[in-house]
Amino acid sequence: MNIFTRLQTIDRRVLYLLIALVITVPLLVRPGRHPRVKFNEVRNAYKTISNVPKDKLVIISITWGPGTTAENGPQTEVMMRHLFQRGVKFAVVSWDQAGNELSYEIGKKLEKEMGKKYGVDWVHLGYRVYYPQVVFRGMAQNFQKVMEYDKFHTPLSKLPAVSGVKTSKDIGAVIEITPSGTLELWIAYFNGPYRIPLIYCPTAVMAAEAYPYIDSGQINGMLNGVIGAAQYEALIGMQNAKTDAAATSWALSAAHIFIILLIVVGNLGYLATKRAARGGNGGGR
Amino acid sequence: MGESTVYANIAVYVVEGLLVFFIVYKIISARRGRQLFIRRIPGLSALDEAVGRATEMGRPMLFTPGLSGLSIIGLQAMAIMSHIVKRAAKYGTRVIVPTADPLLYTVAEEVAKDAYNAEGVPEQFNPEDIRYLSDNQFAWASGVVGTLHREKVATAFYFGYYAAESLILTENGQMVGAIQIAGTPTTTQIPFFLASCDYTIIGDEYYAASAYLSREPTLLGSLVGQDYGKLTMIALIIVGAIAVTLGALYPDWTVVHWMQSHFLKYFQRGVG
Amino acid sequence: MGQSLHHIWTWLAMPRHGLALAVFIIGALGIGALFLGILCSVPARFRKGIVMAVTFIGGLYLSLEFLVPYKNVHTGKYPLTEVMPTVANLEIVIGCFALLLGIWNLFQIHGKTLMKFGKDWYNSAIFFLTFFSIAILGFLRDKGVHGTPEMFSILFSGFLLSLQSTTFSLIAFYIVSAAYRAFRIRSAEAGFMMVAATIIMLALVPVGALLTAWLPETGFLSAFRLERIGYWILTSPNMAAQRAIAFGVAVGALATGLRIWLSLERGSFFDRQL
Amino acid sequence: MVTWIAKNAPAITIWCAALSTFAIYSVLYAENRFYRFFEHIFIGLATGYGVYATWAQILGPKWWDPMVKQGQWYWAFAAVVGSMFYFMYSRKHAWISRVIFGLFMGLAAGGMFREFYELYFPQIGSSMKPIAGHGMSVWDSLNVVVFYVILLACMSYFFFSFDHKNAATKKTAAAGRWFLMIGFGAIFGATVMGRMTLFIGRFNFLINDWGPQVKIAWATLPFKIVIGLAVVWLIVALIRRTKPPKAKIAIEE
Repeated sequence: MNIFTRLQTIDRRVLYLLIALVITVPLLVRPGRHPRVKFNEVRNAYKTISNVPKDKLVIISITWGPGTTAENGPQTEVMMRHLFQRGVKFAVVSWDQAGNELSYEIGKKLEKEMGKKYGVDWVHLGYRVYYPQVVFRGMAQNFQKVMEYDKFHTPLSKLPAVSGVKTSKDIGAVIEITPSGTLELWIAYFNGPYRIPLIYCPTAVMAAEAYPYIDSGQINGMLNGVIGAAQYEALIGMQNAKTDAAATSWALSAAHIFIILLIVVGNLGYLATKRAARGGNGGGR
Repeated sequence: MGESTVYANIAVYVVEGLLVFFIVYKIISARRGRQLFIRRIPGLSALDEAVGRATEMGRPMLFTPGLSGLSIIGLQAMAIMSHIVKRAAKYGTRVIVPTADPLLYTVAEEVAKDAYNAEGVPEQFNPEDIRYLSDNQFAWASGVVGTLHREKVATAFYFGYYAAESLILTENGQMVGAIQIAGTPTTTQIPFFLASCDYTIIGDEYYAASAYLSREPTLLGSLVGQDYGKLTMIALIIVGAIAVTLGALYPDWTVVHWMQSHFLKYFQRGVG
Repeated sequence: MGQSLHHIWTWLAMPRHGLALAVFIIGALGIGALFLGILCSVPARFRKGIVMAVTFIGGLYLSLEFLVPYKNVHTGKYPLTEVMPTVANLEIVIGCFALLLGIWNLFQIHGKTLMKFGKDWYNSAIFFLTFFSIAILGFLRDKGVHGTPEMFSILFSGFLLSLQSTTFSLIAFYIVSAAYRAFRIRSAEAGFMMVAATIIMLALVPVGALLTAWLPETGFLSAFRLERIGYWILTSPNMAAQRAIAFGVAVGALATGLRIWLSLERGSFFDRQL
Repeated sequence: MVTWIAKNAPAITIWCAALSTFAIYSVLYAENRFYRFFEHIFIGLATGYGVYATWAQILGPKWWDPMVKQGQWYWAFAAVVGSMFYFMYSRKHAWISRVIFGLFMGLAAGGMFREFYELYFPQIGSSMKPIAGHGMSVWDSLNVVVFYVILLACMSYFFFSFDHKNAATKKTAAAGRWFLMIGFGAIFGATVMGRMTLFIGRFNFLINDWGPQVKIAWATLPFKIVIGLAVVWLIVALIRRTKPPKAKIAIEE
C-alpha cells in the first residue's frame, strides 16, 4: 500500500473529526469582521427595503424550520432589524409549523433590543397551511378576510400595525425566507400580478437556480444563504458587530479550503491508483 | 396596477394557445396510434446492464422513488420501476423498493405485482420487498441506508424526487460497491448524483426516460409536443433578440417602434 | 321566484346559537353522510367520469379567472376574483383534514410492534409517548395551565428543534467524506463541474477575496479576482444554463397541468378500475 | 415537580438539546440504539406537534370557532368533504378519495396558465438581449453572445424528438451537456456552504449555549461523578466494539 492508496482510504471518521476542528476554531475566536465583498443582489435587496414607503406593510414569509435555522435564521434577523431600524411595519407569516415559533422568538428578541412594540410595529400571523395559489390571490384581494387573526388569535382589526391593510396596494414588499421551492408561487400569484417587490432569501443550495429571475427583474434582491445575511449586516452598519453570520462566514472559509484540499488529495490518489491499475491487471471501475 | 397585468392578454392567448395546441394535438395523435420518435437516452442502456450485473452477482437490487408522493414525478418513477421489475423477473433477481409516501406505497405494490404477472412469474412477487419506511425524510433515508448494507445491494436505482438526503444514499451505495443509476428532475440534487453515481439522467431527461421505457402514448405525445413548445420559445427569443438589437442600433426606425408596441411590450416586466 | 330563493338563502346562512346550532350542525353532518352514502353506491362505470368532472371543474376555476376574466358591468368588479378569499379559506380548511393521512400509517406500524411486544418495542412506545405528550402539552399551554409552557418548550426546543437541525446537519459530514471519496474526476464532464464548484466555493466566502486581494480593484486585471470570476460564473454561464432548464420545466409544467386537468394521463395508476 | 421543572426550564432545555445533538451525531461513528431511540422521539414529537399546530393555528380559529362560537353551522360541510380523504384506507370505496384528490389536483393544475405567464413571459423577455448597441462595450456584447450560446445549447440538449445523428445537432447537444455542468457545479459549490452552515449552527449552540451550562454544572460533585461514569462506559463500549462482534443486526453505516 503506497502513499497514494493510503491517501484514498483515509477513514471517514478521521475526516469528520478534522472538519469539526476546522470549523470550531473560527467559531471560538469569533472574528467580527464582515465580508468586504457585497454582491449586487444583496445591495439591491438593501435598496429595495430602503425604498419601501413607511405607510406600507412588509410581509415576511417564513417557510423554514429548525433544519435550516443556521442559514435562514440570520437572514430573518437581519431583515427584521433593518425594518425596525427604518420604522417600516411588518407582518410575519409562517408556512412551517416550527418556523412559526422560531421566527416569533427572533422578532421578540429584536423587539426588546430595539425598543419596539408587538402589534404596533410588527405582528406575527402564526402558522398557516401552504395552499398558496388562491391563498395568495385572496390575500391580495382581501387581506383581512384571509389572514383574520394573529398568532394569538387576536383579530387583525385590533392590531394597529395591520388594521389598515386592506389589499395588495397596502403591501410594500414581500421577503420570502425559504429552504424550498416556494418562490415561483409568490411570483405567479402575488408579486407578479400586483407588481410588489420581492426579496428572496433562500438557502445556499437554491441560490444558483434563482439567477434567471434576478436577471429578469422578477426578484428585486437576494440574500444568498448565510453569506448574504453577513453582507447585508455590513450594509446596515454592523460591519464590526460580532454576529453569528460574521463568525459563520469565517468558519465557512476554513471549511471550504479544507474540502477543496480533500478533493485534490482524493483525486491525486485516484489518478495514481488508476495509473497503477492500468500497469497491472486493470479492473476496478 | 393596470388590468392587463392581472389578467390574460393577447400575447398569452397566442403563445399559450400555441403550446397547448402542440401538446394536446401530439398526445391525441399518439393515442390514435401514430408512431412518434424519441431519441435514446444515454443512461438507459445502462439500466439493463445493471440488472444483468446484479443477476451475475446473485445479489438483490434496490429501487427507490425518493420522497415522491402521488404526483406526476412519483408516477413516472413507477413506470420506470415497472420496467426494471420486469427485467428482474426475467432473470429471477430480487428488487427491493423502499418508499417514503403512504399513498405512493400502495401504488408501488400494485405496479410491482402487475409487472411480475406480466412476465408470467406471479409467485416471485414478495410483498415484503415493497416497503413503507417513514414519511420523515431522514428517518426514511436511514432506513434505505440500512437496507443497502444489510441486503448487500448490487445495483441501486434512484428515480424520482430527491432532496438533501440524496448524498447520504449514494455515499452509502458506494460504500457497499453498488452500481448506481439515478434520475431526478430536482435540479439541486443532480450535482450529487452526477458525482457519485455511475449514470445520471438529468432534468427533463427523467420524463423522457419514463416515456421511452413505458412506451405510453400519452407521455410520448406530450414529450414531442413539448419539444415543439420549446422551439416556439426559442423562435420568440430569436425574433425578440433581433428586434431589441435593431432597437438599440436604430431607435428611429418605424419597424422598431412597431415591434415594441405589438410584440416586445408583452414580455417586459414593469419594475416594482 | 328569485326573491324567495334569496330569502331561503339568507335564512339558511343566518348564524345559529344554542340548541338550534346543534340541530343545524347535526343536520348538516347527516346530509353529508347521506351524500357520502350515495357516492358509495355509485356504479363503477360512472366513477371515472365523476373524478374527471371534479378535476376539470377544480382546474376550470383558476383557468377561467385568468384567461377569460368576466367583468360585471354594473359593479366594475371581477366576480371570480372577488370570491378568491372565500375559496382560499375553504381550501385551507379542507386541506387541513388531509394532514392527518400519514399519521394513520405510523400508528399502524408502531401499534403493531407494541402489541406484539416485538423487537425494539420501546422505540414504538416512545413514539406514542412523545406524540401525545407534545400535542396535549400544546393545548394545555394555550389554556395557560401552570408549568405547561415550560414543559412544552423543553419538548419543543430541547428535543424537536435540536433533533431536526442536528439530523439535517449530518449532511455536512457526508458532504466532506463524499467530496473526498466520491468526487473523482472520472470524466471531462465531472472535471468541468468540479472546477466550477471550486471557484464558486472560494468566491462565496471571504477567504476567496483575500486570496486574490493582490490584484487591483479596478481595471482589466480586476476581472481576474476570484470573487469576480465566481460571481461572473453565477450570473452569466450559470444563469443561462439555469434558464435553459427553467424553460424546459416551464413547458413541462404546462403539459403536466394539461394532462391532469383534462384527465389525459394514462398508465398503471390512472387506468386502474375504480 | 412541575414547579421545579418550570423554574429550571431554560437549563433543562439546553441539556436536552445537547443530549439530542450528541445522540444524533453518534451515528457518524456507527449506527446504534441510542440514535435509533432518539430518532423515534423525533418522529413522535414532529407528528404530535403537527397535529397540535394544525388544530391550534388553523382548524381551531378558521373552522371550529366560526362554526361553534359564531354559529356558522354550514362549516360542518367542510368536515364532510375533508373526510373524503380517508376513504383511501377502504379497499372497496377508495375511489371516493380520488374525487377529493382530483379536486385538489385540478385546483393546482388550473394555475398553469397564469404561472406560465407570470413566471416565464418576463424570462422570455429578458432573454431578448441586444447583441450590440450604443453604449455597449465589446465585453458586454461578448457576454450576451455567451448567454445565447449557452442558452440555446442547453435547450437543445433537452430536445427528445429529434435524432442526434446529425453532426451539428449532436455537437450542440454535447456542448449543452457541458454547459449544464457549469450550472451544476455552481449549485454544488453553494451547497457545500449551505450544508456546512447547518453544522456550524449546531456548533454555535454547543459553544454559546451549552458551554456556559457545563461550566455551571462542573462546579457540582454529582456532575463530576456522572461525567466520570460516562467516560468509563464509553471506553468500555469502544473496547468491546473492537472485539469480533456478535451477530449484529444494527446497521453498519
